[in-house]
Formats: sequence, structure tokens, C-alpha cells
Amino acid sequence: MTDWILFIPELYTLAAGGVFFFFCLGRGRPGRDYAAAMMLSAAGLVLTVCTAGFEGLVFEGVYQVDLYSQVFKALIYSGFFLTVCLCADLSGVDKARHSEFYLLLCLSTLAMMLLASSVHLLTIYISLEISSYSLYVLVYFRRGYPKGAAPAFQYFVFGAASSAVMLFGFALVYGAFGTAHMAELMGQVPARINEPVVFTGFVLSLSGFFFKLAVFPFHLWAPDAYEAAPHQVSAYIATASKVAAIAILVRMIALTGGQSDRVAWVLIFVSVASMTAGNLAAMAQKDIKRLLAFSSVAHAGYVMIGILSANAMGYTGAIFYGLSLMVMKFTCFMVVVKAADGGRNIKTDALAGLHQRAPVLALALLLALFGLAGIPPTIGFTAKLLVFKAAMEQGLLWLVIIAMLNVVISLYYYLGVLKAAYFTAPASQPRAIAVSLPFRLLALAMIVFMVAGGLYPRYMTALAGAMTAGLLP
Amino acid sequence: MQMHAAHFPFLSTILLICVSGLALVLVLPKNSNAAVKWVSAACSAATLALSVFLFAAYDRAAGGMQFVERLDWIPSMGISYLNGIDGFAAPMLLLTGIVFFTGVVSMWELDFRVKEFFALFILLVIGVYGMFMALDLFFIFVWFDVSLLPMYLLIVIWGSSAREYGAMKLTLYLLFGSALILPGIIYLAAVSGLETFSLPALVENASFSGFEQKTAFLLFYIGFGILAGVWPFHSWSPTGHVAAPTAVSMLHAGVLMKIGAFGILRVGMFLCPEGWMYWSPMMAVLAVIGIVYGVMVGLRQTDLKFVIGYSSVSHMGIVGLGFATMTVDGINGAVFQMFAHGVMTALFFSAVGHIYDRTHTREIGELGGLSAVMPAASSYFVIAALAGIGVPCLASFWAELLVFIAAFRVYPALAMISVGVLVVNALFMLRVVRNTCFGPLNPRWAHLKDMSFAMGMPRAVLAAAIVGFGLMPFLMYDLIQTASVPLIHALGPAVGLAGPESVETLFTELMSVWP
Amino acid sequence: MTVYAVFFYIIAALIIASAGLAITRKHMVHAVLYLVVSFIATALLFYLLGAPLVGIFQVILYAGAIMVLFLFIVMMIRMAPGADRPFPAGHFIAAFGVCGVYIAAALVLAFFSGPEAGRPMAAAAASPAAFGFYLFDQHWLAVEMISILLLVALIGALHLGRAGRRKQSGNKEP
Amino acid sequence: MIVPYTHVMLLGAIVFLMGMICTLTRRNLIMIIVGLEIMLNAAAIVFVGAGLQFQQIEGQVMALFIVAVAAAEVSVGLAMVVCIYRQRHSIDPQCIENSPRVPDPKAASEPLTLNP
Amino acid sequence: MLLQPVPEISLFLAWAAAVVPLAAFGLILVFLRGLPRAAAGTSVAAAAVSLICAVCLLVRHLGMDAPLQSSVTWMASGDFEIAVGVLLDPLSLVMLVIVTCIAFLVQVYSLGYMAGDAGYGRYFGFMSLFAWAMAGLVLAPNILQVFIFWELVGVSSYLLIGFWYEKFSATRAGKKAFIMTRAGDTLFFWGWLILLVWGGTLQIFELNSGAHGLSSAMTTASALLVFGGIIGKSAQFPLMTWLPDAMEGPTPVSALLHSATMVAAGVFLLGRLFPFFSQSDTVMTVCMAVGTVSMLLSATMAMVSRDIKQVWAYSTISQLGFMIMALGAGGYAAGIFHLTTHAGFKALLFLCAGVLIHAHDTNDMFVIGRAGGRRMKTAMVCMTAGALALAGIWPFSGFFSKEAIMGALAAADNPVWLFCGLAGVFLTAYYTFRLIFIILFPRTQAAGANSHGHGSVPASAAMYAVLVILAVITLAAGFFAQGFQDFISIHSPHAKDGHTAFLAHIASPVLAVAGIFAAWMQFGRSASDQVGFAEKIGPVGRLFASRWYLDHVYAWITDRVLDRGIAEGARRTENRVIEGALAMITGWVVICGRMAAGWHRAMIQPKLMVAVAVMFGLTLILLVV
Repeated sequence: MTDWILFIPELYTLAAGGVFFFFCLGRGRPGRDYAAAMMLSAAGLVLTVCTAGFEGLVFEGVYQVDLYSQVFKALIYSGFFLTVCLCADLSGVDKARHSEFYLLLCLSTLAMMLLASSVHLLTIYISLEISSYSLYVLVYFRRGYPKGAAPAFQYFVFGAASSAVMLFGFALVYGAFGTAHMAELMGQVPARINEPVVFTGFVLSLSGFFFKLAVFPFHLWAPDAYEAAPHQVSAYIATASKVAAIAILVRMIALTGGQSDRVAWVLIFVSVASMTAGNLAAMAQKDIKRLLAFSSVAHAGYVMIGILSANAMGYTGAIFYGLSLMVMKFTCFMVVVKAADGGRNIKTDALAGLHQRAPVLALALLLALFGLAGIPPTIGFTAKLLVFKAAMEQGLLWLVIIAMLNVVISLYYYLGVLKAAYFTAPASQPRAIAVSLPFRLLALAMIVFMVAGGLYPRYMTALAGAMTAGLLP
Repeated sequence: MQMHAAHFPFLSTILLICVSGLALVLVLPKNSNAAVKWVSAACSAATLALSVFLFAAYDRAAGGMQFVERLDWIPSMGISYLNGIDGFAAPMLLLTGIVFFTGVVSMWELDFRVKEFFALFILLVIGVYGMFMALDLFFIFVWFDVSLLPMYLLIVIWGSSAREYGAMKLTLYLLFGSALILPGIIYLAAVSGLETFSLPALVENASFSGFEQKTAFLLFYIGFGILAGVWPFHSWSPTGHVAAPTAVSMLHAGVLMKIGAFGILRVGMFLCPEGWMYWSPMMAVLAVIGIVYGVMVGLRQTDLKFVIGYSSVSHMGIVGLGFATMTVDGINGAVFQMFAHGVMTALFFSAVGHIYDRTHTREIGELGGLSAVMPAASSYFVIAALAGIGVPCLASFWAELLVFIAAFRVYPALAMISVGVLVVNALFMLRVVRNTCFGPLNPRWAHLKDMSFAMGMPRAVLAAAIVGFGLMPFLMYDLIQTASVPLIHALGPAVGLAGPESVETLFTELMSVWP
Repeated sequence: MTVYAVFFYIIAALIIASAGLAITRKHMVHAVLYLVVSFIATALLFYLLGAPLVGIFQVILYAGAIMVLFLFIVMMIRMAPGADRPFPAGHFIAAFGVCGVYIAAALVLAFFSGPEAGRPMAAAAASPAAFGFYLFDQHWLAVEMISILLLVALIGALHLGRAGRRKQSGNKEP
Repeated sequence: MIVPYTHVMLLGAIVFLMGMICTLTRRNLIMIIVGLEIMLNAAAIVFVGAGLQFQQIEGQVMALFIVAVAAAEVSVGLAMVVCIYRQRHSIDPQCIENSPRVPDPKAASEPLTLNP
Repeated sequence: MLLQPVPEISLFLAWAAAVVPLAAFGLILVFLRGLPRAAAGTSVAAAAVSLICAVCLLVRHLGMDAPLQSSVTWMASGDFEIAVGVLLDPLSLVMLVIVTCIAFLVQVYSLGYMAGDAGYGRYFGFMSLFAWAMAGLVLAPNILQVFIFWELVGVSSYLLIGFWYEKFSATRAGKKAFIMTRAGDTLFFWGWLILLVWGGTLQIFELNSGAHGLSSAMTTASALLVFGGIIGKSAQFPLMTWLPDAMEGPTPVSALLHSATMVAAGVFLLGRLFPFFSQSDTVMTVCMAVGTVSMLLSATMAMVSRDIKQVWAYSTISQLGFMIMALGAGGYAAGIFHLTTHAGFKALLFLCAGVLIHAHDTNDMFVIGRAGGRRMKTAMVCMTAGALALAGIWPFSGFFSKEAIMGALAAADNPVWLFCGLAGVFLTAYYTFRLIFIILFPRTQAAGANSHGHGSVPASAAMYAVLVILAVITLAAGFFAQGFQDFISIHSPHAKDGHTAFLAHIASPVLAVAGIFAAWMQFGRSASDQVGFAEKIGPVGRLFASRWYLDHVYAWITDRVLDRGIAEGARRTENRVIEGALAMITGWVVICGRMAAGWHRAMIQPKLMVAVAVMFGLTLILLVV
């Protein structure tokens, strides 16, 4: 018997998708599409937040609704909503395609919500695929991007290959345990994780999630895809998609119960590699979106620190990190969208004079960049503190030191962006950035959120902590 | 650690005044430069008054942590908003108050992006104040970084020569330091198993193993030491000073470098006495290298700020040497030196800033004879130089005296070396003074005017602090004493003092750095 | 060795051989045809392993529909002369190295795994009815989800097809 | 009695890696997708085998869904290939590559419409 | 002999003598910078108060039987305390009177001498600073206080030498003075560190009574190090060349600081710690040797100098050398007595020179002579009186003190010291009267109008009054020799006062007269060419004139060793090693970043292969490990 109430947010999202589907059939009317998207996503966000307290199992146990999943759904929905907020100026996308754009965005969100609740390998796989396919296509929504479909295809190949590898891993895991249900696996995996087949299957099955989170070595699509996608899609990939990936990755790693050193070493390796590779490569970037892509890779590495610690603090940290990443990355993309003229890609120095053109945005950018660099008192610092504390509880002092050294490297390019925004004199009289009142409020909300998350994260961490209750043995 | 709760949250009031000043500056309209300056000045004057009050009101007989305020912050991680000052923190608060006030007034003539400057400046000071009064490791780190955060913009926007390079170098260097501090803090909090970040609680209840203490202390020493200008991690400091605008240099050399030393003291020494003991020979050797090296490099510099920057390295070496002695005298001297050097170097940079504002050069070779046209500015410069030389009855003399005495008890050879360098130090300071203020006047500067009374006021305050505490060092030592004696007593049996034969063991000392 | 086992090895050899041929053919039509062979052999294997319904779907959907799609595309795309040149040798060596080592490791594992793992499986077959019942009883959600996936794929393909055309007509970046 | 599950797994592994090799080494966008299909097929083989081992229908269900996903994958993938082919008139992965560091003399002789 | 507490009234007087000038200094610097006359008045008044206090103290305690000591803790740190206080014994009382007296007189003199100078107020401020520092030094009951005020007098010396800061040479001379004394002070610092840390005490009384825990070797070491400070402060060999350069300062400053009091502080400290020093024969011998060498070297330098103030500066070094010789030989009272008389007549000489310089606007004795220096009667008479005292001619004070020193030297084991002393007496008389004769008997007479030529200012009555007072003191002081020596002498096994050696007592005045005669032969009589015998021998003349090349050695050390050697090495280390390492690290990080970024632009399949290889590799490696 299915308790449909628990499934309300997903159904709502599906219905919202239906609305856009019907819009697709008619002629494109961007204004209507945007208004509908704003209203639907806002209402959906409210609905999702309202269902945060729901708990229960639906669909014969393959779909688990609990605090963990519901909060993640709310986060994913926030990502969706925020992305839609950026769509007021969707000039990167062909006008006739807006309703398709929103439809795919909506379906991707739906898929991620399903992902957050899935506790069966099959549903995990399919929801992962849905969200990815939407994004492959969304990346190619950019109007007249000179590289054409190539980045989307690269994204697709990486996604398909990683999901194939993951699927093979699932097959091995299923072959070893005879069940594909997380709840049943949870009792059996920790004891057998060191068997070669189980270990191989488990590690291979992680690759799909690595791809989703853009962790080394499955991050190689990220820079091209971010660069090629419309800004809003990049923002969406950097926020909602990452949160969903964290949700499922935490669930997967929780399967091992933190009992396996081998798995931990795999995660340590990818964590160190992805933060190092991401930060190093980001240093050499001029294009802001590419830079943000690499920084996402690096941040995925920090998230992995929390996840690999596999303790309450670590999961809390990873969840909180997801939240903070969403806020900070969104803020950066907000600035990019506003500073970019007509959906063009912009270089770092295009931000020159931002402090005069849009002081609020400049301040938001400042906080977001410091947050990404993990400097207090911003939300990014709290997130880092949590994951580092978790790693330290596992005795991984050296890992934390490496991570902090990476932070120093990352600061180099964040400061470069900041310098452009605050110091570099614009070469010519730049276009003034019109920031509407709602947008200003949004920016202020982000500022407040980033500072509050750094100075007084008490309730947020408590919530994240409460979410981890079901993950620990 | 005794804790005396506060009846009124004076410490938070200081922060609150700064925060409201910051808020007020931010909401003021864009072009109201004068209002911004007055707000900042009022804010700084109020905090200075409170700092003086706290300095005076600290109960020296009772000792311990006073004016303690506590508020649960993130209970799930054991983080609390815990403030308090002891004999180490009170002088630092006073120092911050003085330098904040004088810094604001020194920038009175600024007319470029005024609002942003003072907003960032106040933010910087909030971090500094917070750092000196925080007793929770989380907040110590938060304030520490808050005090570094605005630095980059302050230098890059309002700085002078090579500002981009200097700002980037400084920020990355200092953040590199904090990249070691944060792991250290979390490490201790994690291995204590106490689920708390409260420093007093950790000092009281945690028992860290020797290895943990050594590891953590090394992290703190390097991390905070970078900010304190410990050789060989000092090279950000001269470059940064050169690039920074006057008030930032003042605050930076005057207070921020002290934050580093204070961090070593507050976090490193309080929490990891064994680590402190283990690494103290290394600290001593590095400190003495810094003392000698700073002077020697400074001798060849031609830019006034470089000169002062390197002399800061040398002077901060004295602080490090004091810490390394692990004796009451050494700690007393070191903390007093932190104060004295703060005031002295603030005066120095203030005077240099004034000269630079007028002449737009800091090349020693181009200056000369400025006493003739700017007697007041030159006088302050000379006072600062004399304080830097360690002339008796100026504050830093007493500090150096005690440090050298303490160091001689423990590391006679190193102490003798650092005493010997005083000659070169004097040579180098006097050379600068002679080439800048004295000698025939360069005709290019004949038209320059001396500082006005208003501009002279902050310098007078600094000079008064130097002379006042120089004549009455007991005001400071009585206070520092209340913190250093318990700290040393907590170490247990006294540290082995060196006998006359130990002069011959210089070699052994040098070798013992490598564990 | 039972007769089932003999069938298994024959089918396995067929799958491997045809897949091997498929991935090495220079001519894409040949490759796709070999692939069809491989998929049909896989369908046989499914039948052997007690999954007749899946085998049938494999033939209809995979070997049928999907491969036809491939053929269409292959026919549609006029291969430029000299296309599909090989990569540099280093690339090959690396790829074969990675995969080869993994195969070797899998073989080693297979041979050295314990007697428990060497126990042959009992033959069994799931009737289509049981299969369908199980599918719609247990994986109802997945069925719905796959429909969404196909919808997404549909929209995506549609968009890609249209966008590609528009692209050709010279739509410049604003 | 058929064969041990291990053998099915081994078969799956071999097929999987063949698909992988195809994806990695064929300089042809369509063959990349072919390789992906082979990999998915390999996973399906292992699922069915594992289902038999445990005498469960679950594995077969998995295989069925894999077929469906493969269909979606092929449609999107091939649509992209067509798209790229229309833009570049080539299905060589080189043509969508960004780096100019690997010069290709033959490709250079063909006029590539990078930016019409 | 035990210490006794100081009676309250004496304590008050002592504190007043020290603190009143400090108050004056503060007052002048903070409030009276713009009011030169008020500043001068304040300063002179403070000096007068000090003088009165000092005299009252001396009178009160003329008959004391034990030293009086009182101190308060100024600052405490742990169990270490810094005490400040007063130690009243004959030595400190006498010294205090000398200091305050000369300071007062010189300040009065300066009222006229410095009139019209732009830095009039500042000058008197610094003078007050010096008066305070010197009083604090003299009264100090422990070495640390000595050191503190020792440094402070150094600072005031620096400030006063460089008083005319727009003169490059003056500021350089100030710097040189500070650095060279500081070099000595470093040794002093080391010395008292040993005393404090290993000896356990810095109380002068305890050190003198042997109540310290040092081995004899350490005693010698610490005493030698402290003596290093004395060398610096009293401008003895080898740290002697700063003193002649210090003559760049205003002449009253030279009179006060660089002849009468500050430089004598070294000798004073030697006297202060005489019992402690005498615990080691090595140290005493070193004292004698250093004193002798300085005395002779500087006398030779004085023989060839044309600068009137420099001659007196060399002569100061030389006389300080005499004092140190005397103390080293055990002639405690003799040395201190010579210090006293020297303070009087040397101040007189400088002030007279000041009048001449003031009037003729030059330091060159030949120029002054030609310009008619001898027509300034009062100044010349006073100067001649001072010169006679310096040369050691009866009945001037110098005669008595020099006789006492000769007595002490004669009592030494080795007659070499006595011979050196006698040679010194001859040379002193020679160079002193060389100067007098050159001024009195110029070879070419200038026109009378030139005597008050360009830039010259007539001396004021205050200046002449001071000269006369000092001349009277010079004339009279000698007759209190016996009483003085009785008052000051201490009971020490090493003190060899009151020793008489007939030969020495005869030889000394005879040699002095011979010196004057030699000077007359070469400079005085009308047939002479006014070229000294040293100058006639080229290399010797050059050697003397270039101060035995000592300055070259120092220049070499500071320039080559320090500046271009160590400091340049350090700077290169900074630029190449530390900055270089930094640049290398950051450079490599950036290069790695470029490589990483470039690698992300590779083709799909190589990237994918990396991904697959990493995943496969990780599983395999971790399975094997």
C-alpha cells in the first residue's frame, strides 16, 4: 500500500513538468514560461519544505521518505528555485526553447528528488540516469555556442561510461549479496566489503556518483560542460546536482558502515586528487565559469573528506557542505549571470569595476569567494570545519593539512576574481548592471545566509546532524 | 585557570561598538566622507576608552580570566562564545585600542573610496579585538581569519608600490599559516575526546599525549609564527608593509603580528606545554636567527618601510626568544615586547606614512634633512627609532631587558648573540634616522609643511604610550605577571637553567634543533 | 559438465567473438551487424539463464529496434574518407593495458576463488507471468521512472535534432 | 546445473572490457556509443546470471530496465552524433576536441566549419 | 663596613637632584618647545636645584662612616626585580657634586653661547635629560641602574652631538659616538648578565664585598666585559675615536659631556666597582694597559691636531687614560681625585675654547691665533690657567692629582707603567702649550678689525663669569687634595693610595716644565716655525694625524665586514634563498596548474581512459595491498 501523501512533492513536480510539456506544444512565450516557472518552483519549494517532517516507506520499500531525503529534496528544490530565479534573463537560450528548458529542468529536479529517496539500486540507477540525461540536453541549450554539441556529447559520454561502470559494479554487488535493496545491503556489506568481488563492485558502483559530483577522475567533463552550458544550467549543475550527488553518495558510503579502510583509501585518493587537480587547474583559468567548474571539482574533494570519515560528524559535514556549496556557488553564478552580457561567457576581468556597477553583487561575490576559500565567518568555513573535524576524529590530520594547503592554492584564484571585482579599473566604460529590487533582495538574502551560516550555524548543523541518524549503524 | 564572570559584558561591548560603527559606516551615503571619518574616529575612541578601562579595571590581585562572558554557540560541537581577558590579553586590548584610534586619525586625509576603507579597517579591528579576547578555539580561529580577510583589499586598493604582489603574497602566506592552525585546533579538539572547543576547558580537563602536543604545537608555532614574522616565514611582512597604506601598516605591524605571537602563546603554550618544551630550542634558534637576520637585511634596504619591516622581524624575534625561554621573565618580557613593539612600530609607520604622504617617496637616498621642515614628524620618527634601538625608559627597553635576562639563564650563547646584535640594530636605526631626518635638507622638500596638530595627535598618543610605559614598566609587568606566573607554574618543575659552562654548548644547542 | 554448460560456453564464445568482431570492424555497418549477432547471442544466454522474457525483449528492443536505429544513423552519416583513423599506438597500449590487467585480475580471481564460488548454478526459469507480476508488484516506481526517462530522451532527441538543423542554418551567438 | 556464477561473471567482465576498449580506442563517435552499449549488455549478463544464482527475478528485472535505459541512451547519443555531424561534417572525436596541441594533417586538409 | 639606610631628608635630596632635571626635560619637550627663554630658565633652574641638593647632601654626609643605600622595586617580574635607588658614599657624593656643578655652570654658560640658535629650547631640554641621566647613573646602587642611565647618557650624548642636525658631519659623529659606546655597552651588558645570572647579584655593595657566587675565572670574565663598557664610554683604546668626532656638537656640550662628566662616567664606574675589579689581577693589569695605551696614543694625536676642540678631546682621552692607569695601579683616590680636578680644568678649557670659537667662528687654532685670539684677555688667561693645570704645574689642581697618580704608578710592580706615565706628562705639557703658544703667538698678525669678523658673536657676561668661577676652582681645588683623598679613600687591600715615590714626584713636574719648554721652542719663540717635531717626520705625522688608522679599521669593519659582507650576504640570502624558494614553490604550483588545466582540454577518450584507469587501478592496487 502506498501512502501517496509522502509522494506529494514528486507528484507535484511531475505535474509542473506536465505544465511545461503542454507549453512545449504551443508557441514559445518566454515571459509566460518564466512566470510559470517562478510560481511553480516557489510553490514546489514551499510544498517540499512543508513535507520535511514526513517519514515512511513507499513503493514496496524501494522509496524511503525520511528527514534525510526530505531535507535534501528541499535543498534540491531550492537549487531549482534559485536557478529559475536566474532565468529572468535567459538570453543564452533560444526564445522558442524556454518551455523545453524549464521542462527538462523540472524533470531533472524530479529525478534528483527521486534519487534522494531511492533505496534500491535500480531506482537509484534510473533516477540518476533521468537527471543526467536532462542535463546532457540542457547543456546543449546554449544558443549558438561555437563548440556546438561537443561539450554536451563529452558530458554524455562521460555520464554514460560512468553509469555503465556503475551498473557493472551494481551487478557485481547484486551478484555477491543477492539483493539490491539498501536496507538489506546495509546489514551485509560491512562484513564482506573486503572480499575482492564485493570491493570491486562497490568501488565501481561509486563511479556513477563520482561523475555526478564531479570528483576526480570523473570530473573531466566539468570544465567544458560548465563553459558550454547556459549560465543557468551551469548554476544548476553546480548547485542542485551536487546536492543530489552528495545525498546519494552519503547513502552509498553509509552502506559500508565506515568499516573498510580500503574504501576509505579509495575515497581519500579521489578526495586529495580532485581537490588538488581542481585547484591547480582553476589557477590557470580566465573564463569564470571554467574556473567555477574547477573549483566545484575541488570542493567535491572537500566534501569527500566528510564522506570518507564515515562518522556522524562527517555525514553532517558533507550535508552541510552541500548546503553551503549551493549557496556560495549560486551566488557566484548570480554574479556571472548579471555581469554577463546577453548570456555570453565572461572572463575574470569582465568583472572589473563591479564594486561600482553593483555594490551588492560585489559584496555577495566577496563573501561567496571567501566562503569558497573557507575563510570565516562565512558558511564555507563552517562546512570545512565540520568535515575537517570529522576527518580528525578518524585521525586523518595529514589529510586535513593537505586540504588546507589546497585552500591556500584556491585562495590565489579566488583573490584574482576578487581583485577584478574590487580593484581592477575597467578598460572602457562598462555596462551598468541593473539589479532589480527582488534580485537585490535575493543577493542580500544570500549575504545574510552566508554570514549567518558562518557565525551562527547552530540550527543548520543541528538539522544536518539530525539527518544523519538513519545512516549510522 | 581561574575564571571570573563579568557583571557587564565589557568585551562584547567593544565588539558591539565596532560592529555598530561598521554598520553605520556601511549605511552612510556614498559621498559622506567626513561623516565616515567621524564615525570611525568615534568608534575607535570609544573602544580605546573601553580598552583603557579594562586595562585599569583588571583585578591584578585576583588574576586569572576576568570579564568572562559565555554563551552556547554550537552546542553540538561544543562551541561556545567564550570571552575573557587575562594578564596577556589586557595589554593587547590596550594596544589594539591605541593603534586603532591612531590609525583612524592617521588616515584623516584619505579621500579615495573612503567609506570602503574605513569599513574594511573596522572589520579588521573587529577581528583583532575578537582574537585577543576569545577563549574558544573556534572563535580564536574565526577572529584570526576575520582579521586577515580585509587585508588583501586594503592593500590592493589603497596600497602603494607593488601592492598586488605584496597583497597576494601576504594573504597567501598568512592563509598558509591559518591552513596549519585550523588542523591544529581541530586536532586537539578531536583527540581530547571532550567535545569542546573551549580553551579553559581543554587546559583543565584534557590530557594530551606528548606526541599530540608536539604535533599540535608545531602546527601552531608555524601557523601563528608566520603571522608573527618568525624566520624563515617572515618575508611576507616587509613586502606587505611596503605595499600597505599607512594605517594598515600600523595596524599590521603594530597589532596583527602580535596576533601571531599571541596565538602561539594562547593556543600553543596554554594547550601544549610539552610541545612547547620540546620545540623551545628550535624556537630559540629561529628567534635568534630572526633577530640577527632582520637587522642585517634591514641594513641594506633603501626603502623606509622595508627598513622598518625588517626591523620588525628582528623585534618579533625577541618575542619568540622570550617564549622559548619558558620562564616567567621571558614570557613577561615577550608580552611586553609585543605591546612595546606594537606601539613603537605603529609610531614608525605613522611617521613614515606622513613623510610618504608629503614627499611621495620612501627612498632613503632621496630624503634627508626633514627635521628642518617637519620637526614634529621627525621627532616622532626619532622617538620611534630610539625605541627601536632599545633605549632605556622607552617601553621596548624593559621588554628586551627581561627577555635577554631570561634567555641568558636558559640559552646563554643565544642571548649573547642577540645582545651583540643590538649594536648593529642601533647602527641601522641611526643610519636611517640620519639619512631621513638629519643632514642637509634636500631642496625638493623645502616647501613641505609640518603636520598639523590634529595629525600630530595620534603620533603624540603613541609616543606618550612609549614613554609612559617606558618610565612606568611596572604598570604593565604587574599585569602580565598575573598570567605568566600561573602559566609557568603549570609547567611543573622549573626548566633547567644553564650554568656558566653552557656557553660552550652553543653547538649542542644548535644541533638540538633537529630532533 | 552438463549440456547446459556446453551451451553456455558455446554462447559465451559466440558473444565474445561477435563482440570482438563488432568492435574491430572498420566499416560501421559490419560492426553493427556483428553487434546484432552478439546481442542475439546474449538473448540466447538470457534464455539459458532462465530469463526468457528478458531474452525476447533483448531481441526485439536491443537487437531489433536499437540496432536498426544504429543502422539508420550509420547510413545517414556519410563517412568522410580517412575517418576512423586509429589512435597513436601509445593510446592503444594504455587502453589494452588497463583493460588487460583488469581481465587478468578477473581471471585470477575466478580461478582462485573458493569452492563455494565454483558451485554450478541450478537451472531455473521465470515464467513471463511471474516476471510481469514481480515487475509490477515490486518495481512499479521503476517502471514509471523509466517512462520519464524515455520522455526525457525523447525531448532531448527532439531538441538535439532541431537544434542541429538550426545550427546548420547559421545561427550566430548573440 | 549450468555453470558456476563465476563463469557468467567472467563472461560479463570480458564483454564489459571489450566494450570499454571499443569506447576508448575507436576514433569514431558512433563506435563510442557502440562500446557503451556493449558495456551495458555486459552488466545485464551479470545481472541475469546473478539472478539465477539466487533464484530471484530481481536480476532479470534489472536486465529489462537496462535494455530500456540503453534505448534512451542510444537515442540521445545518436541524436548528439547527428547533431555534431551536421555541425562539423565529421564523426571523428578529434573534431570536437578543444586542444590545438594534437595537430592532425588530414583533418587540416578538410575545411572544418568551426564557426560558420 | 655595613650599609645603612638613607635618612629620609637625604633620600629626598638625592631624588630631587635626579628627578628635577627630568621634570624640566619633560616640561620643555612637551610644553616649552616654542618658548626658548622659558625653556632655558627651567633647565637652568633645575640644574641649580640639583646643584643645591648635591651640595647639601655632600655637606650632610661629609663625616659619614658607612655608605647609605636605599632602593625601591621599580618593576618586578617573577622573582626578578629591578630596583632603583640611591647609594650615598663619598664617591657618589663627590661625583654628584661634580656633575651638577659642571652641568649648572655649563648651562649658565650656554645661555650666552647658544643665544639665537634655532634649537635653543631643545638644547636645554636635552641638557636636562643629560643631567637627569647622569645623576641617576652616579647615584645608582646597582649595576642595572647604572646600565640604564649609562644608556641614557649615551642617548643624550647622541642627541647633543647631533644637535645641529643639518650638519651632516654632526649627525654622523653622533651616530658614531652612539654606536661605538654601544659596542662597549654590549660587552657591559654581557658582563652584567653574567653577574646577574651566575653571580646572583647586581648590588654594587655586594659585588664589591665579594658576596657573589662567581668563580675567579668568571669574575675575571665579567669584570673584563664590564670594563669593555668603560672603554666605550670613556673612549679608551680601542674605542676611542668617537670622542674627537663628537666635538661636532656645541662646545658647551663638549665641555659637559665629552670631557667633564659623561666620559668620566667610565672611570667613575671603574671606581665604583674598584673592589670588585681588584679581585682579579688580570683585570687590573688590563686596565693599566688599556689606560696607558689610550693615554699615549691620544697624546700623540693631540700633538698634530689643528682643531682646538679636538686637542682638548684627545687630551680628555689621555687624562681619562691617566685615571684608569691610576685605578688599575690601585691608586683609587688618586684616580678619582684626578677625575675631579680634570672635570674642573677641562670644562674650563673647553669653555674658553668655546669663547674663542664663538668669537672667530672657527675651530682652527692657527686661524684663531692669526685673527687675534689673544686679545680676548679673560678667555686667554683662564685658558692658560686651565692649560697649566692640565700640564700639571704647581699650584694648579692638576699638579696635585697628577702627583698622586705618579705615586700610585710608582708603587706598581713594573716600572714601565711609571715611565709611560711620565712620558705622558711630558707629552701633555707639550701639546697643551703647543696650542696655547699657537694662539698667543701667531706668526702673521691679522688686522684688529678681523677679531670680531664675520659671523662672530661677542661673549656674554654669563660666559665670562662661568670661566672665572671655573678658573678659581682650578686654582683652588689642588689645596684640598689631602682632605679629598682622605674623604674618598676606601679600605681595600689593593688600594695603594698615599704612596710616595720621591723620584716620581720630582720627575713629573720637571718633565711637565720640559714639555712646556719644548713647546716654547717649537711654537712660542719668535724664531720657531710652529711645526711640531712629530709633523716634521712625515710618516709619524700622518700616523698621528690619522689617529693611528683606527678609523680606517672601523670603517673597514662596518663597511666591508658588516655592510658589504654580512648584511649584503643576508640581503642576498633574503632575495635569493628565501624569496627564491618562495618563487620556486609558487612558480611550480603555477606550472602544475597550467599543466593540469591544459590536460583538461584533451580529447574525450584519453580523458575517459584516465578515469577508467584510475578506478580500475585503485581497486586493483587496494586489493593487492
